[in-house]
Amino acid sequence: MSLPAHLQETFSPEEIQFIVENEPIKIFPRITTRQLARGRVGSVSDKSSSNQWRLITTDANNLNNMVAMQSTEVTLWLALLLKQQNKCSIIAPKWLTIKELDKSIQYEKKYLDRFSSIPWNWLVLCQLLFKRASDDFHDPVHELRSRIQDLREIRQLKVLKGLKHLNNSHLQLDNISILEINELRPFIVGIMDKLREIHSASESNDSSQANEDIDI
Amino acid sequence: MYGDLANKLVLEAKRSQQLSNKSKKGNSLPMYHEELVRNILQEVVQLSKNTEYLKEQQQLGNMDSKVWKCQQFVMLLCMERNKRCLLAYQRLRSQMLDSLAWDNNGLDILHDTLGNTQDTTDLSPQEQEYLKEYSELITELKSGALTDIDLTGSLTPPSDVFIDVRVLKDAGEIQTEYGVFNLIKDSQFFVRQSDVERLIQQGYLQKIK
Amino acid sequence: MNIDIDDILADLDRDTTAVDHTQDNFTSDGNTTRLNTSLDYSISGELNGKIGRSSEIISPAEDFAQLMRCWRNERCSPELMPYPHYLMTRILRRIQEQMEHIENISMGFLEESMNQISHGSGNVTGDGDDEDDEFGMGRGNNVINNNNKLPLLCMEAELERVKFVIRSFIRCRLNKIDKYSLYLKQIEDDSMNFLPINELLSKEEMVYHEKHLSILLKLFNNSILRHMPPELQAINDTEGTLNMIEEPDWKKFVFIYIKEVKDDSTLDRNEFGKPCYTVTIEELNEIVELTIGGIYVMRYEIIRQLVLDQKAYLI
Amino acid sequence: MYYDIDDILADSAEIPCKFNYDIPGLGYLEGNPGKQINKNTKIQLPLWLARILAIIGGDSEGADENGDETNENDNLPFLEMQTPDFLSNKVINAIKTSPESLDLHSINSHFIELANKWIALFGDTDLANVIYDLTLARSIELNNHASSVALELASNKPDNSNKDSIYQDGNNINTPFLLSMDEFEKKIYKKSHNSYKDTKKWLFEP
Repeated sequence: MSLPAHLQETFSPEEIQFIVENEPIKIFPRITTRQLARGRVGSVSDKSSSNQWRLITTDANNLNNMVAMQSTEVTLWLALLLKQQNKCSIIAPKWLTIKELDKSIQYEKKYLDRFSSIPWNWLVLCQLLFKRASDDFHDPVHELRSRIQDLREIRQLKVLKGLKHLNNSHLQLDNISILEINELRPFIVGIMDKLREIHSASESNDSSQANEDIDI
Repeated sequence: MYGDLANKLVLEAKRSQQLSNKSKKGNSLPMYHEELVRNILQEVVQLSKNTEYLKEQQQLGNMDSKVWKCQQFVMLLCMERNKRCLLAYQRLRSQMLDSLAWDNNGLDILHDTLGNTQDTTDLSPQEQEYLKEYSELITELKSGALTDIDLTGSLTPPSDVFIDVRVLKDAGEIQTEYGVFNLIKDSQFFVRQSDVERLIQQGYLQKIK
Repeated sequence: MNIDIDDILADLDRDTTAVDHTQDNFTSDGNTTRLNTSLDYSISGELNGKIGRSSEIISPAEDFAQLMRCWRNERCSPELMPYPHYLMTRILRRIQEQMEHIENISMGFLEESMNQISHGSGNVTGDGDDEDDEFGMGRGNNVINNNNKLPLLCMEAELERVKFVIRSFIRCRLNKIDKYSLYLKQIEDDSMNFLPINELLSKEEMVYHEKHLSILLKLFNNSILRHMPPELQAINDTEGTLNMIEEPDWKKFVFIYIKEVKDDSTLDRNEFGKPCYTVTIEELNEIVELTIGGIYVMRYEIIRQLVLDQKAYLI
Repeated sequence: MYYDIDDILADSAEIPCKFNYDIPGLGYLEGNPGKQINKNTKIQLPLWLARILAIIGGDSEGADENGDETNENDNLPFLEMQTPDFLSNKVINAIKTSPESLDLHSINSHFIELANKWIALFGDTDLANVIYDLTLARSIELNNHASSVALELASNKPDNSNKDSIYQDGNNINTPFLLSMDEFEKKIYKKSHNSYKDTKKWLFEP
């Protein structure tokens, strides 16, 4: 098989990370890349272009116009790379503070039949930032971490309770995040497909038509 | 009973399926059950002969039509069952061969002893030919419009483009865009991961965290 | 139909592809109606309904976002999705140009470092103790080790990323091409299909499909079928006790996200006044409202058109 | 489905059948080669064979012309399938009483798939409801096991070579439920367990 079996079922967590890494995030650059020679952008000569960004998957404008300590927005993987090279600090998203997370936790506890509307990439994003930019948070990271863990557990419990509602028709799962979907996919799809098959088998009595299909 | 041998073959298929599921990296194929396959094919030939014989009897008017029809059906179904089992067995193995070919970058693994885990004698001659041709197909596909992509490259998203590596065994010089590297045992390099992916797979280099 | 897509694509602009000057090339063909429909499909599919505005410029960023969508849809859908011909041509060309660009830059650096070596500061085996190691990553001359090389590092990293997506995307497609090889063969012979096979597959994929099927059939023939009585030698029997041709499971459950599309006339309002698409699961006689921004687990066939129209994403 | 190994194996399940005619020469089906099978003989046949013989054999042309009784008898298929043991009342009742504690695997290793085939053959809505509830109820239990990933597994142990083995994961050793799963359930268990495990591993990666 040209695609390994485990990748035919769902994405790997690394692939989910890859997807999330293509989202924009705000940074404080520690370097200045903006060049004084204005008006020549787009027609830069080969020599000066060696220290210019020219990218093919995202707009390089922000990168080529960085000013130290002036916030700008770049793609997450670029932010992480710059961070690794000590060229920027990453501005944590607004929802990733103790205060906001506490609100989310309260919401999760209050409404047992729905998920709070934290971003679709929350679990992946905070994992990446904790790991690679932990010094950029204002709140103590271990406290943020424990709240994320709380959120994760409350939501997991909710999912677990919701599983008895699996059926052969459809489900609505608003605000479930990408990593949660991916983790649950093989189970949910596997069981729902089987429930559907069982139900439709009883609808279509195929013995009569099979009779006509056979001929020696 | 007709079909019993075929069942045995499918159980074999199930077993090799389970084995290869256990490891995420493609496993090697177990031995081709040549004798079992031959016996099943013989059974089909026998059934086919019986069918012909019955047809003659029927035409001579020696048989009740219902009896004839029933016997014909039973034999046809047995033959079809055997065919299905044989094909499913062969298809599963062909899929495993496909994985093998991809894991080996479309190289001719039958004649490439490097890091090769597949015992050639476990494959039937037809399978060997198939593997060779499929590997060639992959090689062909890799060139052309998709040359830049390296279709047999890693299916894990790139995390660190540049990495530190330690040389585990001497591998001579390699040429990259960043110059020539002389891979001497125990030396360390900071290199582009994609340049050395193969050497890591083959155990020449080790990634340092 | 002797239209070589590549010829037409060769005319397309490099980074700024104007969309609709390709249209004329197709309408001159005798097979106008069907071809136009399918072309409309692939263009609107690729460009998010921007057809008709010739001044529209597709940015590399948009293209990459589109490639990510294609990759994720392909991985999640039971069927083989139409190959995004135009998109892929543009992106492959950008990759090639970028590789040349990077090579030029690194050649420059290489020359620089060669000069340094000749001045006696070389450290080829690389023990990594450079004083001017601004990135904390220097290991000698074979490395990127100054500020100027930061863009290069990013560009290399980006290149690996985009190559990975395409690789994974194509490998996923090849897997489906193998899985449904006989079904695709059947489609090929059936002119009534919604997309002709040369639009569903890329040129390379068509070759792959044909060749792989032929060596697989050779294997089947040589080890099994030719030892069978002639009436049992078929590999594509759909009339017998069991259908031998595997079709995609159209009813397979998939996760979808309902996208926000402005001014879509097919949008309804649900009882709370929220915009939604109304779909019917016929087998169950159920009507379901798919609210904008919602996430659902649905049978693929029910939302297939929404996905093809880019009103819903498989996630 | 043609190439599906589990589907092929499910098809080999033996079904009790009763022949509606005397058929000479078919004695080999019950281990008496050369003999005939007598009308009303009960015999176990694999589903792949029985399924078809149970719907063909009727002499429809004859019936159209004269509708007398002999011809009506002639219209019966070659044989009738009877309820197999794995779907007996005893089993159905056990399913209804406590689906989670049932040893499905020992009843039949492809139980759910087979039941599904049976439902399709007879359009049996009642059975469909029973199997639907069974599958759903057991899936919850299955998920509980699949999602419990021991933390030690999340750490990258290099010697963890057979970590994908179904019964050897941490706290799952010898859990009776896991041993009672049929092949469909095993498949889902493996897939989902791997998914939970990979996710957890990623989350706790140092």
